[in-house]
Amino acid sequence: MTVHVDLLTARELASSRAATVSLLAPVVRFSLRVGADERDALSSALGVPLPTRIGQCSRQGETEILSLGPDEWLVLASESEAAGIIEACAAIYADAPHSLTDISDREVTLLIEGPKAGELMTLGCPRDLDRLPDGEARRTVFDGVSVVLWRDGAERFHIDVWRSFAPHVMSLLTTGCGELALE
Amino acid sequence: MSRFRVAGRGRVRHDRPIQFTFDGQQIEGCAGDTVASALLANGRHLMGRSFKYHRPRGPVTAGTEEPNALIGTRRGKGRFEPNTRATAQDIWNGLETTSQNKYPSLAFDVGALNDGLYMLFSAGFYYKTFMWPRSFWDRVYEPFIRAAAGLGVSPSEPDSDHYASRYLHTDVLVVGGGPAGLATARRAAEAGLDVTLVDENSEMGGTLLSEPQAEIDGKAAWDWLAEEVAALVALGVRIMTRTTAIGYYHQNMVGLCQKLTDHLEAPDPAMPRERLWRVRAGQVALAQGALEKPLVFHGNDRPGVMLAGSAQTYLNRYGVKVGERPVIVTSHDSAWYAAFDLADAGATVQAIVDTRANPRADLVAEAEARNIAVLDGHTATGTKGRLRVKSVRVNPVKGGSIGPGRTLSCDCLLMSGGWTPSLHLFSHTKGTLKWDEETQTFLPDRKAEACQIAGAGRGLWGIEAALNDGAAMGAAAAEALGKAAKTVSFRVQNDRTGSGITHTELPTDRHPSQTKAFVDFQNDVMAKDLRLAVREGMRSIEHVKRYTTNGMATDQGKMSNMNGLNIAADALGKPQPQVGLTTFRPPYTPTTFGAFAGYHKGDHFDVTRRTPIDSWAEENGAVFEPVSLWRRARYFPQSGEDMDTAVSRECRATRKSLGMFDASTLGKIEVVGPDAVEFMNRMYTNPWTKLAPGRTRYGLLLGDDGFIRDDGVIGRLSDDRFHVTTTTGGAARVLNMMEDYLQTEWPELKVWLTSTTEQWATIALNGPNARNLLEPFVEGLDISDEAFPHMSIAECTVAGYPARLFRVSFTGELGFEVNVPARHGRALWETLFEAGQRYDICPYGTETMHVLRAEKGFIIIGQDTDGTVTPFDAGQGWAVGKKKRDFVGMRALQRPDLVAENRKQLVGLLTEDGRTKLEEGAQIVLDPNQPTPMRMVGHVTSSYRSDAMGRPIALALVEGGHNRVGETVHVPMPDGVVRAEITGTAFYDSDNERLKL
Amino acid sequence: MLLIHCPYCDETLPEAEFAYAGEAHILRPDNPADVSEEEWRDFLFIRTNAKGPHYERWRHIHGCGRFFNAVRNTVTDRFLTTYKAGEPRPELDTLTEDGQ
Amino acid sequence: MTHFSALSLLKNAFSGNRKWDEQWPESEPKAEYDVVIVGAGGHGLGAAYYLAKEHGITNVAVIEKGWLGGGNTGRNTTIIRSNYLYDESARLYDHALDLWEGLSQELNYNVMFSQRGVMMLAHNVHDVQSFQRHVHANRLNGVDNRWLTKEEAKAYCPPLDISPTARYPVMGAALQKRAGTARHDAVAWGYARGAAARGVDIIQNCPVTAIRRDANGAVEGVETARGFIRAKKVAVSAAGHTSVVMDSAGVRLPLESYPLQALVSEPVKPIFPCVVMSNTVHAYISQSDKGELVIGSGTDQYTSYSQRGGLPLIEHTVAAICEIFPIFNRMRMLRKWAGIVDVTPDRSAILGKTPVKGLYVNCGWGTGGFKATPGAAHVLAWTVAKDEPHPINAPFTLERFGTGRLIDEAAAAAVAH
Repeated sequence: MTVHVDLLTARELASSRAATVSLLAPVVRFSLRVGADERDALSSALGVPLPTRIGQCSRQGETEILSLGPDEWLVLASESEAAGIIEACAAIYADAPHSLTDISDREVTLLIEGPKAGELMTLGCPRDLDRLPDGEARRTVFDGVSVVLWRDGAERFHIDVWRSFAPHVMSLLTTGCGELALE
Repeated sequence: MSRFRVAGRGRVRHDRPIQFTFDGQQIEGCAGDTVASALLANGRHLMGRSFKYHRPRGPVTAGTEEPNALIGTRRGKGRFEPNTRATAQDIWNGLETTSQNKYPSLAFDVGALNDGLYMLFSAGFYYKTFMWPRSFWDRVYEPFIRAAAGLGVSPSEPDSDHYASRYLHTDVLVVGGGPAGLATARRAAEAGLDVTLVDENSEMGGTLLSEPQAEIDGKAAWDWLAEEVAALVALGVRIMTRTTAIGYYHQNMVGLCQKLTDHLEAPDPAMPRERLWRVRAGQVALAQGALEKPLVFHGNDRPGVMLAGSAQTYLNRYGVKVGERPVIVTSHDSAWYAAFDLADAGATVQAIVDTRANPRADLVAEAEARNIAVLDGHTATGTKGRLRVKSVRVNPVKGGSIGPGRTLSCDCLLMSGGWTPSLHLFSHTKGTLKWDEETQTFLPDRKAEACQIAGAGRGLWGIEAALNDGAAMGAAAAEALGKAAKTVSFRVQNDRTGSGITHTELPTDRHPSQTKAFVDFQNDVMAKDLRLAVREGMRSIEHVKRYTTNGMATDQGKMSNMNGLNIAADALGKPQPQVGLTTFRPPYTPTTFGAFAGYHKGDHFDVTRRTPIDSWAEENGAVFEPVSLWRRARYFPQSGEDMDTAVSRECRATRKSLGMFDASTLGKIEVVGPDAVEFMNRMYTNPWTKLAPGRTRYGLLLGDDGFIRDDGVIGRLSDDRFHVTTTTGGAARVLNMMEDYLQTEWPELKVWLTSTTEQWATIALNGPNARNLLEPFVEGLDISDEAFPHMSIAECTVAGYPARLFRVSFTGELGFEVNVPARHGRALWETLFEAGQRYDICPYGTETMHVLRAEKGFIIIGQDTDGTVTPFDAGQGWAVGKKKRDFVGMRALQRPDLVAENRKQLVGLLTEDGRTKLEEGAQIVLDPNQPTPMRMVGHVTSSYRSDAMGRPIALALVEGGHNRVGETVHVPMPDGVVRAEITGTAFYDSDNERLKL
Repeated sequence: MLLIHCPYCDETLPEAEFAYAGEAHILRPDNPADVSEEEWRDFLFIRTNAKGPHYERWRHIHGCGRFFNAVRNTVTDRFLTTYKAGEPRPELDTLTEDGQ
Repeated sequence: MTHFSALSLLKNAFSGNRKWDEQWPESEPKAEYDVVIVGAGGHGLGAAYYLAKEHGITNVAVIEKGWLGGGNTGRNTTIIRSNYLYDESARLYDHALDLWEGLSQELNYNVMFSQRGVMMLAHNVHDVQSFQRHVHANRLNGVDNRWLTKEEAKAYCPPLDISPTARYPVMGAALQKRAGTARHDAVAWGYARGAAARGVDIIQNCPVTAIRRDANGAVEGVETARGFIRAKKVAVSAAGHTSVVMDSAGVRLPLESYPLQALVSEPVKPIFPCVVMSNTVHAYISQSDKGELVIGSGTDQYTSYSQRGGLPLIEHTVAAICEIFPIFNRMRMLRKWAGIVDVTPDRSAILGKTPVKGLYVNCGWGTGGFKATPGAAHVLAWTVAKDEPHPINAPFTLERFGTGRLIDEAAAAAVAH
């Protein structure tokens, strides 16, 4: 049996000349679900437009909104903004029904950067990542595990992964870090 | 240096000797040698024994298609493997190799006895005997056959190596690094495409490595090759050697196996041994060349008998003469050049025997210039030599009649029966082949994937043709991907074009039944076996193959399929295409299991999900059990306790005072929206409209077939928001099922589902002291029985953490379930555990949870139900809304068999003696004295020693059980029948007094 | 591994992101109480199991999460088209392999 | 027909093996038969054999679109067992097992039925409960099946890794010693030879394009690539292709056809003494007499007739095998292939009459078809001959999907066949 993996302490998990993998500190995360008719109402309530194309992000201050599906958005925010978001949504619920659910603790976030970050992702991700533009993200699969994969730059990614699946993903990324350094 | 090594010849490093062992004997070779080339350089051809007759064998090829020279290789502990091709294994200092399938030694093998009895072991002989007496098959015959069969021995230790895998997307994948492949890659890359070029050999070049004499656009072949590879690198082409394309899958997905360490003397331990690549290509170019065919004649399998092209490869690539007195037997021009090269390297070629009446004049002239005797219009009718060919008998053939034979002495016999395009990968795609009369081979016809076939694969011959075709296919691939590509053409001097004819068996003056003319060397399939199969009614090539095992050896028919087809077709008197070609199946060459498994071994074989509290359980000695992907604490043994004692202690402590349980694995789904309640009404059997916010209810979920799928306690947080819980194993299934109905059946509903399973850590507190422990930590909520009665839910803070608090009980004791954000799970657990000491708080696991719930008659989905149980069977009829218009499963509950009398229903079971604990899964009968097969009326679903009841208790599904309460049933066990009484399911505190605290 | 076009994401993606969800256009009667045993059996169990073009459902489970419909040739495993749930069943003669 | 024996083998050896007869002749279709069987797999050929031998009905044609035994009969992992949970299944598969035990002698064709035992691994508490339930039910049904501790399992199959730290630890196993494997091709060939010798016509490379019904709706015959063949009784035993054929008679079935992949390793000397199945990780393994490890995998997720199957499933299957038997990590895969299995909602077969007079169906065997071959063939012949089901196949009706009286081995045990 493996000893348990600490998911509470942000830290570097593995580093080589190929790439560095780190566990990031928690952020506030909401899952926002809303139909097409009410979408604009939510945009104005949040003060950030809900992007319409799946995979697109929009940002305002520390709030970042990612479109994950036709009626699904991921809202990221700082601790300080959280309460405001909940109030703003509650205020318009009656006229613009939707679902806002706190999932801050459902997932943890891993950062992958370095000269071979992109190649490291190919250990588990069957997608063609060259087609994922900087600043966009997709829900996809990494070694069988559902993740949200963000491309921050040419060789910089971060992935949100459900807490209990994180150790599996972390161990493969750690293995890969060493393996790629040998090439 | 051995006398078979030609100084200055080949690509091996003559200045770098390498020492390795074969069957314990020290062998010296050069860097760049394979095991086979090194052994041949030492004058040694005998390298293996055949499968059936254990005949002595030497290498017949110089590549991965080798059927004979299979060896065991070892690199210390956990690094042995059988059946390695000596012709493809690079040597390094210290490599240990051993021969196979022989006893006691390679030179003297008792198994060769079979060879004398070959008449008995004709095709399919085993289908015709070994049937009497019946019992002998398992005890005598089969063990004998199995011991004789098999090649090498299996590894006996776990593998010390590790393996890797990766995905790759590329515009063009070129398979094969010969002239055609190189040209294809160059064109595609120059068109600005991302190109990947792979070859199974240790370096690029293919044929060029064996034909240094060629001049390409005025440059010597090897200079041109070096420059070309450099140019490709400069163009950014991904070049992968020792990389085999093993399979061609849907929509241009190609699997590659890259060998990374087997050729290294001291590989970095961190380096994976092999890597599996899953490549998705826009276009795939197959430039795999062609494979040479053996000739089929008596004794064509002796050590020293080899394909002429391979002999040429050993000479030109490895600097090894495979013999000093070769005889060539051929039906194709290409073998003549092998003779010339060997002669020029100092061998005395005894003769070139060509089956054709009038071979090409220029070839004959060149032979004469070298004083090589030419015997045209001849056939080979036999060879001599036990462990190495000593001579070959050849006869003239005139007008179909065989003239007198003469014997040519030799130390090796080089044969060529022509060449077969390598179309294995193309066949994986289900692309179709068409028979080409002129070349007597199958060529690609209709494509099923976006691919190009270049060079010899299309039946083209010669380096110039291959280069030009490669360039054209590179351009074609580029254009298919919307890129313009310029075409080029190559000029090649000293190109060795040629042609030939195809034979079945070579004509012979021997009696057919005494002719050992081998078609499949490894499996010892002879031409007469194929003809026998046809005589016995095998008309499809698949039947012939399966009946004789022709083509089923580890070379996957690369040596034998075409000769087999020609002979079968001849025997059937049908043209080859009507007899058909057996389908090629992946992998192209046998591929290590480890490469397929990749990273997925040990802890990484599959995800292990752990709760936020799992680490505490581990530190506190919990014994775990796997539940779906999760691991859950099963019980917490104290020193010296076994499971039963630990569980009974945990049960006692909980009922007496207080127990705590990690329920975080329970599935959780947030159901939100104006139509949330309507959605719940439709999904679950229960009515939800009247459930007030702040209250919870046990929910039952069916499939539309009417059978129970899942259950859980569901809380209504507000009019529009439900907190749904599911079983641990059911979480993902239930959410998927809900989404399915919502998206495809009821898209009009304004409700959304969000999985919150991992958002919350869930701690269950159960026992008379549950409230006493919890109360001081709770803020913003009065949790007294009046204010917060059983089946309540509320949001509050617990120990300063935001929480969702359920008052609920799966144990029958006063119970709460505290949900806090996952990151705080362990902290809260420890806080409560600390504070709980004054109540002797006892952490318990799933086993105790099961006992406590069983004492109350609460069911576990999947244990007390099994996918064939309705709510009424399970005694949960009360949870089915009677007035509802519809819910999932409602209609099916009306089906005749679901309302039938005498369905199996869930009941309690108490053994009469009050001591015997029934076995879970034990079957129940009414009449214990009936003969087998007995009429079974049900089975035990749950059974435990109950501390609270002071006796074992059980739940069971019994036909008509609800009407049998009070009756006695029987449980026949191997050691006697157990009598038990049918009871209700609630054994403990059936009035729920203990909840009213 | 197949390549599948998700009509919601408008991307062609590896099968690993998708889950097969059985034959398409099998409507659950909205008045279950009134349908016959046979109708209910057909809804539950009877399938076309077409050899050739097959109307079927997939879910982009590791993606946008949507169920959608597809026509796939079950002999070649190639998709003729994919379309959103609720859209009408396309006529076969309008389709070609890899038509998306 | 030459009787096969050590003696005939010896005699023929001396005559250079030139005197063996055809095992079955190439027959031209006649205009009419008493019975036409669609599909020349083990089931179809076996049914023809028993029709001729036990019911005296010899005017029979078995019509095959490809070559006989070329479907799942020739593509499966040859596992034979009968330790099924429900009485109906246990009776059917045990009937088959009884016939397997005498089949080589019955057919005078060595089908190499090898009773080396089939062991099913339990990896979690649920597996243990479910296998115990099987063991108890089997015992009272007179079906051989016993529970082994993990140590006993290891003793029975030494390559097994029983370390408790494994990702899927072995908690015990159910062993049926009477179970085992057989030589799949020989089963088809043996039945073909036996049937042909009794006058049955075996017609290969002749696809059946439709089943024709007369004005009263009764079966009239079959349309084939070689023209119409008249027959008052037609039995369809076409495995993965049954839906297509039955559809032409207007009978729609609760069937879906999935690709099922299998693979073999390179041959090695005897190392693996029995058959091991692990349903939890979807891997099934035995060693053939030739020395190859024969490994079965799960089905791909989508329905298909392509007989291709993808790479990911093979990766998983091989990983699972190496997880349970780590010593095989350095073995090599020699070839892999795919078959088409027709699966019913309750994972049990449909075997018997149909709503159409004179039309019989034998399908839905999923991954259980090979082990059932002699039993299914035997009761199918009975059903066709007497136009009523044999007591053993009586429960395996098409009607059960309407009434809900399913024989749900899958649901009841989560055990693959």
